[in-house]
Amino acid sequence: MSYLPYAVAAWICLVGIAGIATSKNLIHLAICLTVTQSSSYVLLLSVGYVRHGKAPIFLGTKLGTTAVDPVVQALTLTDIVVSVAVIALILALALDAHRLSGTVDPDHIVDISG
Amino acid sequence: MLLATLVPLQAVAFALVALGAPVVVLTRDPLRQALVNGIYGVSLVCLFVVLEAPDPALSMLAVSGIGYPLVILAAVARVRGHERSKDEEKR
Amino acid sequence: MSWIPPLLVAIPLLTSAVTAGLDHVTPRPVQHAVVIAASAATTSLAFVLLRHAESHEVVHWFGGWAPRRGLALGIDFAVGPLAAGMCAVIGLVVTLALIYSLTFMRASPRLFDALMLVALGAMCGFAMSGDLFNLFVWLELMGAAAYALTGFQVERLGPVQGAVNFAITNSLGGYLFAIGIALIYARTGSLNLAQIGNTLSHGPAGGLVIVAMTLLLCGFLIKGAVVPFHLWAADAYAVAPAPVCAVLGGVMTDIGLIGGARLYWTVFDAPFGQGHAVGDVLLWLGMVTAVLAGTMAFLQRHLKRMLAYSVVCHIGIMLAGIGLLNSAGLAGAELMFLGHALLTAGLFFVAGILHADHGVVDELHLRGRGRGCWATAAVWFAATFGLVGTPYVGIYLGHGSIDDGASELGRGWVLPLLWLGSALAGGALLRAGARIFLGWGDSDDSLLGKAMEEDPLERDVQRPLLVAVAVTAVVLGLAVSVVPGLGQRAEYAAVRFEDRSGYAARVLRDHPFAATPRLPVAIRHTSLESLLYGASATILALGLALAGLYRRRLPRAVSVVARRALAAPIHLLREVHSGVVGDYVTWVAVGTAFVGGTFALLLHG
Amino acid sequence: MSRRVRLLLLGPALLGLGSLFAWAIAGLPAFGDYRGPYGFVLNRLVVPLRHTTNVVMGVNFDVRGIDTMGEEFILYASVVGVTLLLRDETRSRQVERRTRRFRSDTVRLVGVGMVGAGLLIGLWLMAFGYVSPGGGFQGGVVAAGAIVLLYLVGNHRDYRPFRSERVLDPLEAVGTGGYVVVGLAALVSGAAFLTNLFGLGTPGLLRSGGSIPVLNWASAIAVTVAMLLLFAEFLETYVVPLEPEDADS
Repeated sequence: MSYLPYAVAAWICLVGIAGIATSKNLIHLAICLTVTQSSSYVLLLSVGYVRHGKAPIFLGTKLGTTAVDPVVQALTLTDIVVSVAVIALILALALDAHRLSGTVDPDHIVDISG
Repeated sequence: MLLATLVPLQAVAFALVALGAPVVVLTRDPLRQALVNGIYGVSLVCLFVVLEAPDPALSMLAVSGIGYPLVILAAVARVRGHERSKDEEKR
Repeated sequence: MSWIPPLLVAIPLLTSAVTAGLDHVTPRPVQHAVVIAASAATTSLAFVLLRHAESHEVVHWFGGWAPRRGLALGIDFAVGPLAAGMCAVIGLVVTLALIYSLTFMRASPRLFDALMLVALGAMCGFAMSGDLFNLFVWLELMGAAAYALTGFQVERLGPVQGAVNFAITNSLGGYLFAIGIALIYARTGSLNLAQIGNTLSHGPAGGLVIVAMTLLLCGFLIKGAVVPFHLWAADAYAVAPAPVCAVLGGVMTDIGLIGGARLYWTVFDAPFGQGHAVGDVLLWLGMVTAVLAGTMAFLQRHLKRMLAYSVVCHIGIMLAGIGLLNSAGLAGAELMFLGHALLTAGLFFVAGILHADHGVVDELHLRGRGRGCWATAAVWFAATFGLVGTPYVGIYLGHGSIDDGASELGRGWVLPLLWLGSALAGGALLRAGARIFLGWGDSDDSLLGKAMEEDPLERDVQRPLLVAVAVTAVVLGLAVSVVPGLGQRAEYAAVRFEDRSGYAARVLRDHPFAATPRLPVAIRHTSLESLLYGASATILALGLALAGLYRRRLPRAVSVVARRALAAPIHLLREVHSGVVGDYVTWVAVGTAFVGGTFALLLHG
Repeated sequence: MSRRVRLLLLGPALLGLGSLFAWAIAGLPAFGDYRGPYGFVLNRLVVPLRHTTNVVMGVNFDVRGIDTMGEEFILYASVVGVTLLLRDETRSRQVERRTRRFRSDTVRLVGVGMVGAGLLIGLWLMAFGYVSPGGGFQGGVVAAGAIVLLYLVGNHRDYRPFRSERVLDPLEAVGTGGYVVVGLAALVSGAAFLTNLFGLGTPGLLRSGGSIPVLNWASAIAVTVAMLLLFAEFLETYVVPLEPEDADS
């Protein structure tokens, strides 16, 4: 039995969270966020993989050939679009933070607390 | 056996991705990180291909080759630009 | 009537796209009219849907992909009375906020309306969806709209900080949720909630399901701002413009909780419904949230930040109601949601009026400056009493129902803590009201921390309109406890919501609906216990407010002891709410690990 | 909270999360042993029922079409949000910085060639997405990237129509709104929202899949325009000082 692929996904997720939590630059942080999100693609696609399965595109292959799960691929596509949307928003916020406070260090853009 | 059912190619792709993630996170300079992130993106693309997922692979390729770099580089450039113009003002 | 559910999403989204597209050619008044009309139409359709959902399960399979032999293929919106009621309230609050912003946000960029409509459509979709991944899509959509709405007043750092913290913690929550989806999909091979529940009802649950549940629930609890995931909420709601706060604080936070309840009752009741472990974890989280956020509310001087903590406090009470896992508890959470959404929106509207009048929303700076504004003062105090749970006003009925649920379960000890939380938050709001509108109390108080700078707002607002909107929201919110028949209908909705196998049969196999019982049209009675608790919470809130106002006149011995006992914990609390996103992300990790560990200990073996 | 305290909390938390993940993984079917059923049922149904040979796109634009509608709107909301967030930034930089650009003819020629190639690839991905790998999103990103390249290698005038909000905003509405309109059309005709109403055509050809191509094109337009707006917003009036000539000016 092989669990390596799932372990890779979990590893990426943890590494990403560690990166976000310790980041000193919002741009760096946004990229770490996409790394964290990439763990969900890896997990989804690994889950839907079938041994000796072909891609779920039946152009030139007969219907009924063993193919991998198409749903996880559709979900991954949506997930990737989400990641672009989120990174754009966070980078825009980072630029605003920089304009207003002269820094992109999330530890130093604190205006309110307590 | 951990690797018994993995086709060697898949094992390599998974290993590359697993190595790539910490490198991206540990690269603290955003400009270099953007580059490293691009390479990480390509390793994800390879992984998707060996997992028989051409559509997500294309999508990832488009995003990590065009989408991410353009916004990240623009953001980095603007932040640096601000800093530079501020320096000029000081002078 | 199954054509209504998709419209609740399609109307606001299409209108949003069209207004943004024609932005350069439409005159502003036309644009506003169209946007408000779309929002009002969505609200009215939601009310029509509510009528039908009472006697049917309104199921809409997108693309006509109905299940085949009990196997779900497409995505469904499955609407019972609870989901329809949620949509109606969401629509109402958004419509009120849009009317309010007609004059309040006059200088705002034009795309503001478009984003509000996106948020409306996303929230309606989230309330109705019966598909796990579809829930994620709506969650991300409402997030994307909300981050920008929070941070778009980009003249000051505060809004940017709030939006950054909001965006990063909530995105992370979304990703945890996505991992949970992948795990569940691996186990069950399905994304439809009803079908996942059916699959999980056979066979052992195991670690996979427990961890998946942890990730999915934590994803929603982050959106729902439950301790320790609540930290972003205070930063975000303190800085967003008042009408945005009304929508985010009034309905968007609560919706995360309802999502969690839906997940439990369609999916995880199947493997874990035998014991009460899941419910107990939620119950404890709820209690801690209520008391902690109540305390934090009392320590604020910035009105909107105070309101943000008050929102979190009530979220805790609602979560406790959900965690009781019985129909009375859930019905209580529903009724509280109704009252809380409208009253909180009303209070944010008043805060906005004060901001427009005086340029600040700081309690101490505003001391005595609200004298003579009787309408706003009345709205503020009425809404506050409604939120404390004074007998037969506002959230009282909901709180009473939660009380019944707790007693039914033999967990009567929950009640004092929950009432303490609402008394603390209410006491803070009363204190602020008395200081601002009556000029009572000292003009300085070191307990409340330092002032936050605020942008003065443009002054030429049409005040009557703002007041009218606030009055409408608060009157509707106060009435929740005395509308005849509402309590019984909420209870009926809860019973249907918690009937997992019935829901699955109706969704997947199109089973006919059992006849609806005839529901009485009378005010629901609450127990004597609730009446006493409600009354004492009101008295406690008044006492706390007075103590806060005249802290210096307390007997010396009392104040010294209080300072010794409380100074350290208060300092610690303030330290934790640091405003730094790295800390918040750490707390997300800690919280998720803690919740998961607790589930593992309680459910395994 | 100091960084040290944060790290002290983070370490055990990640350890806990890691053990949770490990516990979950132990319950997963081994890699390659997945047994469905959802995806495999769709693998058998989508081609005969919808005549789209690319099942992933069939899932995206038909079976789970409402997800993709949400996805288009996430991108749309992000674009609107970024426009709102950066409006001050751009307002304060109305004065366009003049920088020298690539003047060498060969560089420009290569650039123009790349622009053309990128556009062609993008269009190809869009057009054949539901037959072979590709689709509206991928094609849209590539096409938008190619157009931005035009901005980098060409001069501003070539690029101007592609960043004018007066042109792009209505197009974005056509894309995202068009998706909803296709869904509503089905609803009006009495079927469920987003029901596939058009003729299904022959599998493997461009005229296949009924409303799938329509939705595919709608999302292709939406994505291309959204990406252009995003890039424009980030690059707007501020010329990226990456050119070496600019460094010493």
